[in-house]
Amino acid sequence: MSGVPAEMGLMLSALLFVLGLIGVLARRNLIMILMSLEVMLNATGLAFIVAGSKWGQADGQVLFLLVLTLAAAEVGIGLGLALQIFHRFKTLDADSINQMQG
Amino acid sequence: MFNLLVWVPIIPLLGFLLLVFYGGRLAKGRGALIGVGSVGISALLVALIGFEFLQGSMAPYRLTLASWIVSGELSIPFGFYLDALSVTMLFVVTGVGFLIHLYAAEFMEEDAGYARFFAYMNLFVAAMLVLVLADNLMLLYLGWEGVGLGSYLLIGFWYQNPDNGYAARKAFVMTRVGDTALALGMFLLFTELHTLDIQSLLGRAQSQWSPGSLLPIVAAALLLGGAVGKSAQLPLQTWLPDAMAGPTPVSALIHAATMVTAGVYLIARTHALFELAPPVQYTVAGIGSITLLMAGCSALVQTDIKRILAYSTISQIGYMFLALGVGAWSAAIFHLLTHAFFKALLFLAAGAVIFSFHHEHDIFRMGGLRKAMPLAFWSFMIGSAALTALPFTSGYYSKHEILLAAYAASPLLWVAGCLGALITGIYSFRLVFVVFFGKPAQEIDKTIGGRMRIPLLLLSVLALCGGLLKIPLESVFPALSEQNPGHSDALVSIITLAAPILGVTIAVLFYLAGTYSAANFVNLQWARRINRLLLTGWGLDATYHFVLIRPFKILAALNKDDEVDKLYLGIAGLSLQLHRAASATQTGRIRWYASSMAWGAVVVLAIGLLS
Amino acid sequence: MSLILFYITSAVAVFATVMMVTRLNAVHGLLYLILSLLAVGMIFFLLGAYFAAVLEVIIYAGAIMVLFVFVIMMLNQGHKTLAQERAWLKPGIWIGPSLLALILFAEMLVIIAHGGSAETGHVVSASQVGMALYGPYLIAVELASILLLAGLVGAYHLGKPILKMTRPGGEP
Amino acid sequence: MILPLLIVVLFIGGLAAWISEQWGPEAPRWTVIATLAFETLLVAPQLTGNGVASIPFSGRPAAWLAEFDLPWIPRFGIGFHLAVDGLSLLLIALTVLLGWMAVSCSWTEIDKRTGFFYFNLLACLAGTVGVFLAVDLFLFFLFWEVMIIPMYFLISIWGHENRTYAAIKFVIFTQVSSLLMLLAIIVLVLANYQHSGAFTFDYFALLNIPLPPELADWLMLGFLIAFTVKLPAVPFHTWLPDAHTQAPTGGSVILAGVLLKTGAYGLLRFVIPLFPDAAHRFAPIAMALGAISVLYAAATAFAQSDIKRLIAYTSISHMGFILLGVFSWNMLAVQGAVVTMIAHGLSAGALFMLAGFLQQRLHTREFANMGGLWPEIPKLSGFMLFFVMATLGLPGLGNFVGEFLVLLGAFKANAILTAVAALALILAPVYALIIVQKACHGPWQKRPALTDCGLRELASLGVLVLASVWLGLHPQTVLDISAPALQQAVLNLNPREP
Repeated sequence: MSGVPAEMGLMLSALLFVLGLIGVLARRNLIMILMSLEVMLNATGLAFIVAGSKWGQADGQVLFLLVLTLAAAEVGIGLGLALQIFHRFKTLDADSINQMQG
Repeated sequence: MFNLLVWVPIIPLLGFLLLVFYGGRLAKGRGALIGVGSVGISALLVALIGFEFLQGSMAPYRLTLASWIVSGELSIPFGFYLDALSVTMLFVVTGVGFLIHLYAAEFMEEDAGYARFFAYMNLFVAAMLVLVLADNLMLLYLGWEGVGLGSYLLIGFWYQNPDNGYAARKAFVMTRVGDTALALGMFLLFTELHTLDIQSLLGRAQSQWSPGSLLPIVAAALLLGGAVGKSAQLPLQTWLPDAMAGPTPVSALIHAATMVTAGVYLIARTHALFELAPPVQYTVAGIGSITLLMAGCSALVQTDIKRILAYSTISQIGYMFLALGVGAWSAAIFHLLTHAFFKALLFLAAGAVIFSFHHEHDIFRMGGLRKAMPLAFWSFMIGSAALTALPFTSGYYSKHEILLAAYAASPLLWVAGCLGALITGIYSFRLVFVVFFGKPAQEIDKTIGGRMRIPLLLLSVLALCGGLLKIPLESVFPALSEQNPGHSDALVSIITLAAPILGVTIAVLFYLAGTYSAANFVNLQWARRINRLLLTGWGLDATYHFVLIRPFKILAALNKDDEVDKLYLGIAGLSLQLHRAASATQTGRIRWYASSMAWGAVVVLAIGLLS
Repeated sequence: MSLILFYITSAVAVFATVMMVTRLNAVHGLLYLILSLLAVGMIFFLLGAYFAAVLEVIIYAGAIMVLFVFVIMMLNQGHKTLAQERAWLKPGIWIGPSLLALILFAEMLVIIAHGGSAETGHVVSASQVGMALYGPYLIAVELASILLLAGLVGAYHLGKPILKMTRPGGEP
Repeated sequence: MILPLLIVVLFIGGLAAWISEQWGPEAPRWTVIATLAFETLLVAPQLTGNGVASIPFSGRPAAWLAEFDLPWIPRFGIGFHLAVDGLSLLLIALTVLLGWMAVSCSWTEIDKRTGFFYFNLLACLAGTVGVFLAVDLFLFFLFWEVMIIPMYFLISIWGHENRTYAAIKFVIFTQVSSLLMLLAIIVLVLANYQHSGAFTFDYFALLNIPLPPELADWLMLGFLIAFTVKLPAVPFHTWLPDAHTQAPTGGSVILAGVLLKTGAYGLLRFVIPLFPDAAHRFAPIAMALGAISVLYAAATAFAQSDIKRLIAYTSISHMGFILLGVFSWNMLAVQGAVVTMIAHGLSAGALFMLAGFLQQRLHTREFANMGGLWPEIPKLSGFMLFFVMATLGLPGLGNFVGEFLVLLGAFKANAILTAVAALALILAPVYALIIVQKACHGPWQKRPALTDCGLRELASLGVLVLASVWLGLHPQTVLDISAPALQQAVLNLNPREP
């Protein structure tokens, strides 16, 4: 059926991943970092789907499901931490939370 | 009878041990009894053995007590070797040693360390006897170092004063320089000849080495190094004047009569080796003549009574070296013998003066003692006459023999010797005239007792008549070959005889009659400079200090904290820096970690792509 | 036809993501994120992964994003933070990471381009996925459930003290 | 059976001392006395030459007196294999003697945690005895480590003001070097495996295996560095002054007297027999290192102002003689090295004891605060004088015989280097007499009254004096006992002249 070239899908996945990475690295707001992280995870999921679609196998989607699970758990914990941090430090600046420096 | 030889060194050693372990608890008299008595018994034994030996065939006698070290081809016994040479030395060491011990029993009576003093003295005598009797170089070295130890302990006997300690260490270290050369000589001899037994060593050297070849020259030069150190000859003589920091009996025993002549004994003992090395033998003569002149000149200007005698000792040993160098072996030993008598006498007489003056050493603060201390005066007169070699004193016979032998070898050496004799005359009678004539400077409130008088009297007799003693050294040494002193020029003989008398005359003119005065020179710039130079022993001390001691001290002080450790501290510092750098990457910031991960990914992918 | 759709959807996804990353207001960013997720869901559909597309829409764009909304509301990210965000988004701050990301992207492109061309679009039905999930991937499913349980416990634990703290008159 | 007992007795005695601490501070001391007495009873008969252990056994050269072999990890060919020859017997005797000395000088000095102190002391001794006995390379390495760790505790718990630094430095130096040795051991075993197809760590099996010269050089260096760090030789010596200065007196005695000897023992037992060709190629460099150590340490010692530091540098200087002797490749020098090992154990041990006694009385190690001690404590000062004389190599005492034989032998091998090393004979009085001058002589200083040495101190120093004189006047005892062992270790294996 549709003839999307696999490399185009992978390139899109890479582009999204990199955009998410820029978000993680450049933003200082913890919420934005978490959101960018979602983008990155999503991009990974996309790569799995592309691969699964290429081979016509279910494994790609299975792995996407696992990524999804991971994302859900991560968001749950991450947002919980963000709330805690905000209450403790009264800020969401990721750089100001550096008490674990060596 | 000869078996008793064992006890000769052991009895003083026992005395030493007794005094060390019980000295603190003994009454003073008992301590002195042990100290003097042990040497006395030794002297008696030596007398018995010596007379038996001299009346016998005078064949060398060997006594092996036990083995010391046996390993492979090295085999060192505790073995004694008795021949005419060692008998002569035994007489000197125990005889003169006993008299000095007796003298010291009174001289040191007020000192707190009475027992300690005699312990050290006995140790010294024991070591000296081992040195003299040893039949192998290693045992000789044991005695050699042992006398060094005794000398160190006794120079620094009054340890409260750090200067004495310095003088003691200087003596030990400077003689150790020579000892190291001696040790290297032993190593060389053993490596080449595979034995350290003196007699077989000399035998093998004569059979295996040709005269003038390199090995005997090196070996003899190294032995000479040892002798030069112990006998305070150029260039290692500077410790002896400082060694006068010890009590006067010590100076008499160690630094005049016995230890300092050990170098002469060593060369005489190994004369066969030196005969194989003519250049070294010339060097011996050269060193002797230069030293005798240098030390004589220094003695001219000293003001410390003991330092004058010390320089005079150096100068007289220079004569012995001169004799050794020209092959007049028995003359050297003869002079050693007579020198032991008259120099011990001079020191003891000087000790009596010092004793009465409560440890005053400056001769210009004395004067006019002729009446107050007649015994000391006559002892000094006799001693100085013998030292100057005025006719018919003991020193005359020995020194005359040396000078004639020197003339036969080289007129230049003879000139140096005669000049030395002239200087000797000047400085010895300068000392006599300044101390004993003139106006009395101080009242004497302390007189010497019997234990000091007897040695003075006996030594005076020996110094006067010792020249008549005939020591049968022909059995040990080869006769002087082409040089027969009997046939030398009459003119030479007369000049040799006249030189000391001229010296005495000069001393009379300057210091007794007052015709001339040394004070005239005081204002002259050049005279003051020369005076300074001579006073400091030709500036050798300053040179050594500048060239060796100071650089060593500075280098050692620079390296006190051990520069090598800096290397390891550097490694430690570097790892600490690396640790800091690594720990600085631990910023605690999430974004930093994330970007590090990204960098990691970039690098890993790049490696994957590029490979 | 589907190729054109793919490009359009891709463009939407990229555009939405860029907008999301650059938004100052978290709520705006969130809306763009939802858009991005929906676009990716569309791509899943195009690739024949219908089940995944549905899940993407329901779970990602639905459930997870709702969580974000709640949290943002709770944290009350108001106008005050806007100025702060603007200050934080100076070029000096984002140029470095962007360059780094670009390098990474370039590397990935090179790798992908080396992979060779292949068509996609094989339809994988939900039943196939289910068979795989409860067949060979059973343990992975169990692990995922444990992960979710852990996430649940963790979120609960992390949320608890806040409730305590926010209780009126309660001990901090 | 007596061989493992030698180690086990010490170790169990140490444990007993530790446990007995709960019955009061005196209990550990008496436990240690009992242990050492038992150990002495075990060792003393061996020295007479017809002891119970001299059971001849087949398959080994005659130099070996007794052997004990028990499989341990057979899969890798590791056995609990002990054997004793003259050399190790002498060193074990020295270890026991200095063990007594260490206990004696710790008697009043150590008053906190005595049980643990004596446990560490005895554990260290047990490790040392193990090192001297082990003829399995794995076992040897094990004991090598066992020896180090208790010493670390001795320094770091009961040491002086800067103890942590010194203890860590000690451990790092010894551990890094023993890591090199471990690597060398493993590679050697693997090389043997490739060659013979069997894993074995056994010393006798590893002797005489053919090694490529390149490999042999590297393995030899691995062992050599481990042993020269322990010895120590310049430039690996800098841990020693710190460790000695900071260690408690008992620790210093053991460190100087025994631990340093393990380095020398290792050179004689392993480096030369295992890698004769490589060691022979390396001999000139090793001799040069020895000569440099002798002079460098002598010059550095002279500048020290801390009495224990000065003595530590004199130790390095003496150890240089051992290095020189071992690599001179002839019997005289090697025998001299062995005599030096024992003589230095006695003299340096005694000097450290004296420094400890002075520190107990004066609470200082600085020369600046000493001086004029002779009238106050004549006996201690006399002992000081005696051992200083022993240190500077006075003939008639042990050190002289050792140094003299070393130099005599080394002269054959390399006359120039020997002449250079002989300069230390001049430097020795320079640094040694400073001790007497600055501590005992000089003007009297105002200070609280001091007590001269008591019976315990007198007895222990007296024993060392006697031993030192015996060694100086009758070194034949030592020479005879060690000769067969050295003959086989050095000469029969390598009948080559340099």
